Amino acid sequence: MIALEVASSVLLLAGSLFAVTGGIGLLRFPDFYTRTHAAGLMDSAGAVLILLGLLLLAPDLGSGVRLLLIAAFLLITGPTATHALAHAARNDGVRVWAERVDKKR
Amino acid sequence: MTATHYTYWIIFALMMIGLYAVMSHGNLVKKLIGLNIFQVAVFMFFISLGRVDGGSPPIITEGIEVYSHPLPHVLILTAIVVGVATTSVGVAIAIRIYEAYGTVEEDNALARDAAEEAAE
Amino acid sequence: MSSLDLAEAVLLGILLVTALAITRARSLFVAAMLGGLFSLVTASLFVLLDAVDVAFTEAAVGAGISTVLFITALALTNSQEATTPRRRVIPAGLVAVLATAGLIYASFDLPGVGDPDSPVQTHPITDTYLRESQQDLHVPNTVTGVLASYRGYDTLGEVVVIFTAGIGVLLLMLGPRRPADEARDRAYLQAEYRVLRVVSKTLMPFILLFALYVLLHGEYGPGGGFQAGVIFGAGFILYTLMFGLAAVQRVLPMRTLVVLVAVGVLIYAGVGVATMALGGGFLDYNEFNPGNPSGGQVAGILLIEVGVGITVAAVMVAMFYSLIRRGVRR
Amino acid sequence: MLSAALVAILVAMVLALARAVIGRHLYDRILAINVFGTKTVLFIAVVGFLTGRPDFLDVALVYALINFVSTVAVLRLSHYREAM
Repeated sequence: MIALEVASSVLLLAGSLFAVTGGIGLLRFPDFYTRTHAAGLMDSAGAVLILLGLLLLAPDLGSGVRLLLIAAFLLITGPTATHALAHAARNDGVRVWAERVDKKR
Repeated sequence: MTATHYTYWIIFALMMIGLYAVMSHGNLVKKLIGLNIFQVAVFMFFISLGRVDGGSPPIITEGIEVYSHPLPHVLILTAIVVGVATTSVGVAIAIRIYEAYGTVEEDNALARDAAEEAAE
Repeated sequence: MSSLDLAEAVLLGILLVTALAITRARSLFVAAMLGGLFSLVTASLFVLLDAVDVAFTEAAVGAGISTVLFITALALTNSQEATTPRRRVIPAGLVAVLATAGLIYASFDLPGVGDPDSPVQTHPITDTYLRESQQDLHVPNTVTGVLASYRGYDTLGEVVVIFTAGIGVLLLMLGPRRPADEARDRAYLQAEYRVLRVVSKTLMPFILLFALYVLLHGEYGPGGGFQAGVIFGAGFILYTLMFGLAAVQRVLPMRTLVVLVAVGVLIYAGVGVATMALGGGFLDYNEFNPGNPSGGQVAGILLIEVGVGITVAAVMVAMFYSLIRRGVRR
Repeated sequence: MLSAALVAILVAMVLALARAVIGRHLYDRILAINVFGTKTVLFIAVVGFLTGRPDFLDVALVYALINFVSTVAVLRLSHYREAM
């Protein structure tokens, strides 16, 4: 039992770390595409680690299955949404940070 | 007990921010968005009235004795869906106004009405 | 201060910031999107306030359907707001500040949030809904029990309001339509949204399955007809966005939707008439199974929830269709 | 440990909100709101465990679903004029 709790704590902490660093990245990164990277990390890695941490604490089958469903759903939709956003932004002419730097020179 | 009142205060502030948006903005869609904020704040006020310390969601389970009051939940649950239905009527009217006047700004539409009346 | 109290304070702070940002945003597109965020936060607050059913509905309606409605409206009108003249800002701001002060002053007469001795908690009806309902109805989710049985008349009224609003939107949006060019639309969508299309198509059956689960599970957990209807609607909205109006109309044409809008209300009212025909009062579900009243109650609640779900889903999808196919006439 | 995760999620929410309000570009805002939605999903799940009633994970599932639908809708409808 204690082993389970320790494992879940480790997963939760790792997920929390991803969530916070991803948040900082989302705020501080210089352009849209790098921010997608931060957002993608916290959406998939952060979320799934926290959900797995919760899974180890799940008291019954029902909540375990639901947690797995949520994780699967997030794993499918998160990257899809990020991809679609980046694709649309590129088509719309949102420039990459490096390109802007080049222009200035 | 005053420590618990701050929830109400923030809810009231939210209501009034919504009201401010309705009163000060001339754009009809913005007014609808403001009305939505007002409406959601009222919902929160109702729900916070039904809450009880140490309570649990009102889904009866063995081993839990204290539940929050289900009646506000029922009223607000239906009100949310009714709210979106009425909002969409507002949205539809705003679209018709745009088609008729070429603008959703209240001032411009009224000015056009006045100009047409003067021309008659 | 427990972490849950902290969470409540932080969420309320986020709400204030978001609301202010919404009023300040000049781009209505941004305002509508922040409105969606506002709804997500309120829905989280509802969970903290022990109102899971309400949170369920607010998330589906506020963050989903309303945002979609506003953004569609902006696509059909203007997405930039004119600057607000000073003569409107000052009086409105003054009224808002004074009214907030007045309300805060009045709030000292209210019982504190969560006070177990407040009139709401000590009123005898609380006990009726929470304890006696378990003998009368055998429905663990008291919200569903009160919604569909104790306050069945009220809910019928609400469904009729939704029905009326749906019809109103359909009538307002009669008229010019966008010229349909299915082949061009399909080519555009295939080129632009290939990944999203595949994912949406894969998710679609699960969304509809989940909506059914929410509908049928409403007596035991958070859920019910209103929530299920909105999730159905959201599924079809997703499909319309990714595959075009022509494709989705082959599965669910507008004509069928208009019929379904009425069918839901008729099922609800029909249950009431049926109980009267069986010798009871309007919506007195005990008559369905006189030997076992709580069995009758469960059957009655399920039937009217199905009616509610059909009307809500049909109204949501019909409203979306009629907005999205609207021709722009200038 | 659940409390720590909750606090981390709240911090991430505040950071995402800041990005959504600052924006700069429309896509930044959509991205931030999408991230915010994912965080609310986690928030609900963690709160369920903290209050000892994890049987309400259905709510978190709805959030995940609606978050996706509204992100797609905003993305799609910002290009409404091109096709429908």
